[in-house]
Amino acid sequence: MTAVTSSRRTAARRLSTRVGRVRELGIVVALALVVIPTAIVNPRFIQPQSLRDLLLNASIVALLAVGQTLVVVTRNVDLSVGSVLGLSAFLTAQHFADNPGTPLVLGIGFGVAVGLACGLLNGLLVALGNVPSLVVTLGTLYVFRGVDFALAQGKQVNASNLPDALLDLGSARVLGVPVLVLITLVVIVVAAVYLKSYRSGRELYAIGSNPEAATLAGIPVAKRTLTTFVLSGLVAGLAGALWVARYGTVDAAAGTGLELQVVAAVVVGGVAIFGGSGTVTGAALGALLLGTITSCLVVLQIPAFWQQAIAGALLLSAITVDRLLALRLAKALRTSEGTSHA
Amino acid sequence: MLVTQALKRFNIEETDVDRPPVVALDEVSKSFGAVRALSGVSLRLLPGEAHALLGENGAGKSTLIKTLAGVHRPDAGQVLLDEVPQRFSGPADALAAGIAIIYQEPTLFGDLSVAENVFMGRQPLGFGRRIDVASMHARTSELFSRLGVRLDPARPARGLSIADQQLVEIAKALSFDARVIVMDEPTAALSAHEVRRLFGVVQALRAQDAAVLFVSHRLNEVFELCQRATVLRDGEFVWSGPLDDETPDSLVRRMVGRELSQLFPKEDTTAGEVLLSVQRLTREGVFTDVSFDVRAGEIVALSGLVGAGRSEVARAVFGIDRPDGGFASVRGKRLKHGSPTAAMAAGIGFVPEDRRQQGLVMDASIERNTALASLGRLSKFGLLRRSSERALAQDWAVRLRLKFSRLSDPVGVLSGGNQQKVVLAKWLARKPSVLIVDEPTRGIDVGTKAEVHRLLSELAGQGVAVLMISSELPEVLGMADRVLVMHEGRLVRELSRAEATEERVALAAAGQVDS
Amino acid sequence: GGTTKDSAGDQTGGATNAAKGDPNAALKEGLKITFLPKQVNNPYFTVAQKGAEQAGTAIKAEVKPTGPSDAAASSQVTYINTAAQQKQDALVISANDANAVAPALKSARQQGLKVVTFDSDAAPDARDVFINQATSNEIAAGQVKLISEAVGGSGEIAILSATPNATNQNAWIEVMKTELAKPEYSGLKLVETAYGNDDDQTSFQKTQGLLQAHPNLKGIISPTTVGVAAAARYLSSSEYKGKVQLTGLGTPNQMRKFVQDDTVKSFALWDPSKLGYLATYTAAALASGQITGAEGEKYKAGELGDYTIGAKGEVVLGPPTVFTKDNIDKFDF
Amino acid sequence: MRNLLRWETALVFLLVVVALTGQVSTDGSFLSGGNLFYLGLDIGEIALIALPLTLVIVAGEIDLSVASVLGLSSALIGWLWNAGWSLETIIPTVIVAGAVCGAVNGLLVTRLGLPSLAVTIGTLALYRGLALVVLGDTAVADFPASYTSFGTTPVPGTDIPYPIVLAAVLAVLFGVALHASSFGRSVYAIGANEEGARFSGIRVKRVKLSLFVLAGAVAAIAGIVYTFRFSSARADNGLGLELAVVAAVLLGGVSIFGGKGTLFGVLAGVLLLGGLRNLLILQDTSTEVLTIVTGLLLLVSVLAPSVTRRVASLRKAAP
Ligand SMILES: Nc1ncnc2c1ncn2[C@@H]1O[C@H](COP(=O)(O)OP(=O)(O)OP(=O)(O)O)[C@@H](O)[C@H]1O
Ligand SMILES: Nc1ncnc2c1ncn2[C@@H]1O[C@H](COP(=O)(O)OP(=O)(O)OP(=O)(O)O)[C@@H](O)[C@H]1O
Ligand SMILES: [Mg+2]
Ligand SMILES: [Mg+2]
Repeated sequence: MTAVTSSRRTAARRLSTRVGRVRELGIVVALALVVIPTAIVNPRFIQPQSLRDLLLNASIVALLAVGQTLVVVTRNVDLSVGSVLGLSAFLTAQHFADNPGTPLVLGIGFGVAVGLACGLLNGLLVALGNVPSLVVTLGTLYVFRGVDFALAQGKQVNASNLPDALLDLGSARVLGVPVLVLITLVVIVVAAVYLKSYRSGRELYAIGSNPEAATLAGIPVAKRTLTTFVLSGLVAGLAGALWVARYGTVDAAAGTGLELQVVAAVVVGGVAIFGGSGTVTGAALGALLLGTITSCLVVLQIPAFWQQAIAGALLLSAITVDRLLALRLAKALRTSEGTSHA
Repeated sequence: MLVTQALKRFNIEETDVDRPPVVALDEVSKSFGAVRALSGVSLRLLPGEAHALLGENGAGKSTLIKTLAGVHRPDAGQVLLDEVPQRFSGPADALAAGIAIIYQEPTLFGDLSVAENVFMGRQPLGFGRRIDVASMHARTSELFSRLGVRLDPARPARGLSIADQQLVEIAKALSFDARVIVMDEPTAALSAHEVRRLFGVVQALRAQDAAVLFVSHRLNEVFELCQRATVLRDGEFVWSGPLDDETPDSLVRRMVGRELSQLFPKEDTTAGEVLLSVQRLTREGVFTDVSFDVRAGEIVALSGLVGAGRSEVARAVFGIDRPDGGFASVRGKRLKHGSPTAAMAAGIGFVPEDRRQQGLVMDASIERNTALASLGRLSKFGLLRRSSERALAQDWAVRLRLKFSRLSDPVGVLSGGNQQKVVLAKWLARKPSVLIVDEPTRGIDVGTKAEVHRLLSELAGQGVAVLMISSELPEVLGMADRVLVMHEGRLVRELSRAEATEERVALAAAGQVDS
Repeated sequence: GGTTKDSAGDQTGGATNAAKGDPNAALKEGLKITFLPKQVNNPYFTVAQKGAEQAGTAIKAEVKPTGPSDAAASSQVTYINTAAQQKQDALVISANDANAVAPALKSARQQGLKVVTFDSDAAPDARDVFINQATSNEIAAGQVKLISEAVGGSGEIAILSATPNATNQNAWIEVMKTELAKPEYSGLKLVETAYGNDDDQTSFQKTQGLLQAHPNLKGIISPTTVGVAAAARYLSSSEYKGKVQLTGLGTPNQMRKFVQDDTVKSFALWDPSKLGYLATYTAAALASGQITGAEGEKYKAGELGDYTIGAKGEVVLGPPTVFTKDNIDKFDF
Repeated sequence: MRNLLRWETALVFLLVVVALTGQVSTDGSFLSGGNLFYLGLDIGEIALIALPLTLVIVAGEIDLSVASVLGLSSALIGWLWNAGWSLETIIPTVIVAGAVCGAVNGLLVTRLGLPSLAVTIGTLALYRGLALVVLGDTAVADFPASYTSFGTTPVPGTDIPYPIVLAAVLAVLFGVALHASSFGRSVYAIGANEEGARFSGIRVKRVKLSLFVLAGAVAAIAGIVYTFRFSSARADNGLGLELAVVAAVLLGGVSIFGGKGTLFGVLAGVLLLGGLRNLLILQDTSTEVLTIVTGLLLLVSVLAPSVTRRVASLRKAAP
């Protein structure tokens, strides 16, 4: 009897730990399912240059998705990231253009600071006002973009006004890997370790899982919520600065509509939209998957008018498959565990 | 001299003034809008004692505890720790001061592992201040074994039964090594087995000079565990003193302020036709091959240890979960699987065990909650008649002696017991022919409990078939015409009213069948 | 039965201008002119707006720039209605959608507003005059010529356009196709048309896609300012630089860096500020009664000189400027 | 609940303020018949879509695909029109197509238990993509004047645009459904506590599915209105409208978490947003300011109740 129960229980444990991993694995498999056929049709798709491009394309959305994950895990959402990115990108570019001598790090730091300020505002409104973040950040989505427009006055900063050091950053590589991708990877790793292994990181999951209980457990909910928004803003600021490095041309509209892409990446990456579970790695992979799908459709020469519909359908199937997988595992968990009491 | 006078004033008996209290509340008052939940209540918790906090539903027990926990800030009066006044700005402060609380409603993080739930915010750290998962799991297992619980520390808390949740809460409180442990109805969802283990743990804590504040509506438990008690009535302090000279009756008198009649008045009825019949019902991994009948006029109790699968059977019968095999039928007509609507149409009413999640819409008003299961009956051409809705709620509020200020208040502001009454009202209003009640008196005070029992008995008398799931043995024995005992997902024993004794039920529940 | 396409008949009629223009009428002072670009905060229109304001100063008119922040087909309608409500004298507009603005423009004209479209036309019966930056033929043929020169007359080429619905883009693409069918371009093969939605990121990715999908691609035409800049930026930072040629319609400021580093040999554009300038002058001429929009009417547009209204009420600004390494530093817009 | 009621009062108050300042600062042209007609036209589609969306959000879900359904229905109109169908058959067909789109959303949400935010971000792309597939880059504009004039002329003898008449009729229907029927009660219960609703015998899945279907159908109706109003069927019609509608609903005091909100508040919210925009444009306020004001209004809508709560509790604390 005991032997049966305990073996059942270890099976259940294995399953439950696997549930978490399978999600990321699922995205990797989906990635393979997208990449391999494309590569067979067009071998150029897996040449170094185009792999680099895939990673580069995904890296900005992936960055935003990392920040977004922190927020979503706490049962909040930050819809203003596109606008924050836009504001930060424009101000960073403007700053470089106006002060040609600015050291690279300082200029990027400026962009990060802009993002941080926006995130702080979001965080203060959500945490102190104790109001739903979706509404607050939908509001600041408009406000930040409006401020961006007002500051830009229809102007544009072009590559020729930007320092070469910055533009080089957009295309530089270390051991064949683009620097932007490396920066993104560093951010992902730091965030992943933080969420997995630090008390305050775990507290974010607790908050998202049961906000009331989090307060009762003595978790400083407001402070943590504020922190996640600041971090999300900060990362969006960084992404803005990198956007400048990557695209070289910036006007006030940079990053418009990006928020839905980011939320989509996060969801595809297996982060529960109502908080409590999900990983930054998953979210970043989600961003990579979505970016890869877009590229594949072009490479496969799918007619332009079909591309958006197919991308949408693939996004839907990704979350559907993920859900079906989760349901199966839950059922397996139930039947393998049985009763837990003596 | 002064001290004695003060004590007199507060009705505190003199025997225990010799030791300084670890925690004390001094004339604490707290109001929510017009509701005065506490007015000038004092309490002294001594090191090494188990102290019972007693009172009817809505007397202010949970409010007092939340004040102690720093959740509520008192309007007047103060909380003293080692005789030093404290100003807790939140639960974190109380925790830091060594006060661990088990709240009335479980407060777990469903997505996190059981171990993380236990150690949230205090996870053991390893290299580079990273969480040491292995040692966290080991320490959780250790705590569980102290409580006699077999739960995988790595499993998520989501999906745990109410009882398991309660046990995790207890483990969490123990893990604090706190000087003061407050338990707000920790045993409400537990059966005798777990209660025994819990009491063993409490004795061990007392031996280490920790103070335990214990809330329960089960007086036998109070006498078994506690040395002293404090009684509240309508937010007012009534009495505090040692339990040695008290009897259950005397305590009840202090709580209610009047004499109570007999507690379990199940009248004998002649059982009629079979109304509810369950045949070979199976849900993989949860319960197997469950068959039984409930007749008109009968109260059948489903007994067993926590996690035996009783609630799951009820859920499957009512159509919340889909069974993998078997079926249930009402008056011989098979019920559609997975459809509460069909079950209701067939005349089943179901009072679920978790009133917060399943029983009520917390933000909605009392009247709306009462009407929620009767919407069809209250409307004409799909349009709702508000006057009938209000009349319905008014009627049931009076019949169940609901304590409320306005019917339009959200049900969430009611005390736990009064919320339970609203759930009952909601289902009784449908006049069901089969009523399934899962822990119908969980968190209900003695007076109301008698009331609920009288109601169930009355319903049976009117020919309703009642299936009652209860973890409280006296309730089961007092109310049931027949007792079905479940063990690990199977029906193992059926006992008639005459056969059912505390011992037999307990043995069957533990999986041992006597001859 | 019912209302079908066949039963509905032709609804469109040409611009009807009963009154005759008086070429000698003086330009009125203090005219109120609304300047309505496709989208405010778009650098191209910001430059055009400068030209419009210059013209406004020159003729002592009050030019009021306004407009939506998104380029959706219909967001301009509110602003057209507002201009009518404000009793402006004339409206200078670049239409997001030729048809979607038509009903509102017609109703505005009924209330006395003169309507001049520029850059992107509205339905002809909904406006008085259209200021065309250059004829579609000129633009498209020019683009084909530039790419042909850049790739040396033969090879695969692709087009990176803006949105699939952009009227002027689609007109140009059509002409490019006919142009490519000519014998002198028989070496060029158009392999794909991609859409970057006038968005940096998308244009960037679509460029990559084109290069991967077509290993033998020699050249890209991107007749949109956002697309050409994004494509240039991608090429300049990739291994395709110098191997794949690019031309298109871009502003000199955006493209300067890429012309200087040899990613792009040449590209073209008209001066948007002159476009705004001419449109505003034309609006003033209409509002002052100098012209009515009929074919053959002549008027003077300040420092740009004399213009004649052509067929269908069109005025052409002039051929686009081709920018190369040699001349690009003379321009600042 | 009482806080929300207060917010609706505040909305009405704000409306009056906007109307009066508008009237004074524009020398009477703001409340003139002509301008009100334009204002009505501008908010027509948003008002229409906001109605079912309110129910969806009260039920604790969200539908971000409404604007894409609008675009798809517009594209379908163009395509079928080009194929020689009569408008009398096109219109019901398109409404059914919209309902089908809504049903797809609803089925994915209810049958698979997927979060609606995720599902409708997906169908937002999918439906817009299908619109492009159907109509490509063409715009169909040759609709008969007898239909397009609905978008340019008021109801004879008044200044009321036809879309507003339609919206008003639907508003009454939706208002009754939400506030006076047992269906509406179920919607609130589902939004506030879905599990509790299920335990009360409410057919949660069916109710939710019907809400998504309604949202799809009404979005298609909005697409028809849009197409005829601009006399232009295009695949990109209504691009990005979803955020504006969600903003209006939230401004109206509907809780994004479900279970709270009134249709009256939403209508006031739509009117306030539209009125303010109209007024600001009339006064030549720049687009930047317009964008910022929209955002600030949203912030105020959520912060105001919370601030009043705090002030009230402070006042009580200090007697
Ligand atoms: N947050 C709140 N808002 C308004 N009223 C409240 C709130 N919390 C408690 N009350 C009211 O305060 C009174 C005391 O409630 P409390 O929960 O302390 O009772 P209790 O003694 O724990 O009852 P039970 O045995 O039913 O759990 C009740 O009338 C209750 O309605
Ligand atoms: N949603 C779920 N997922 C996985 N396991 C579950 C779920 N719900 C219950 N269980 C498990 O099923 C078993 C039976 O639980 P159930 O709630 O039916 O017990 P019970 O006999 O009613 O006890 P009590 O009502 O006292 O908690 C328990 O082991 C519980 O952990
Ligand atoms: Mg209580
Ligand atoms: Mg149970």
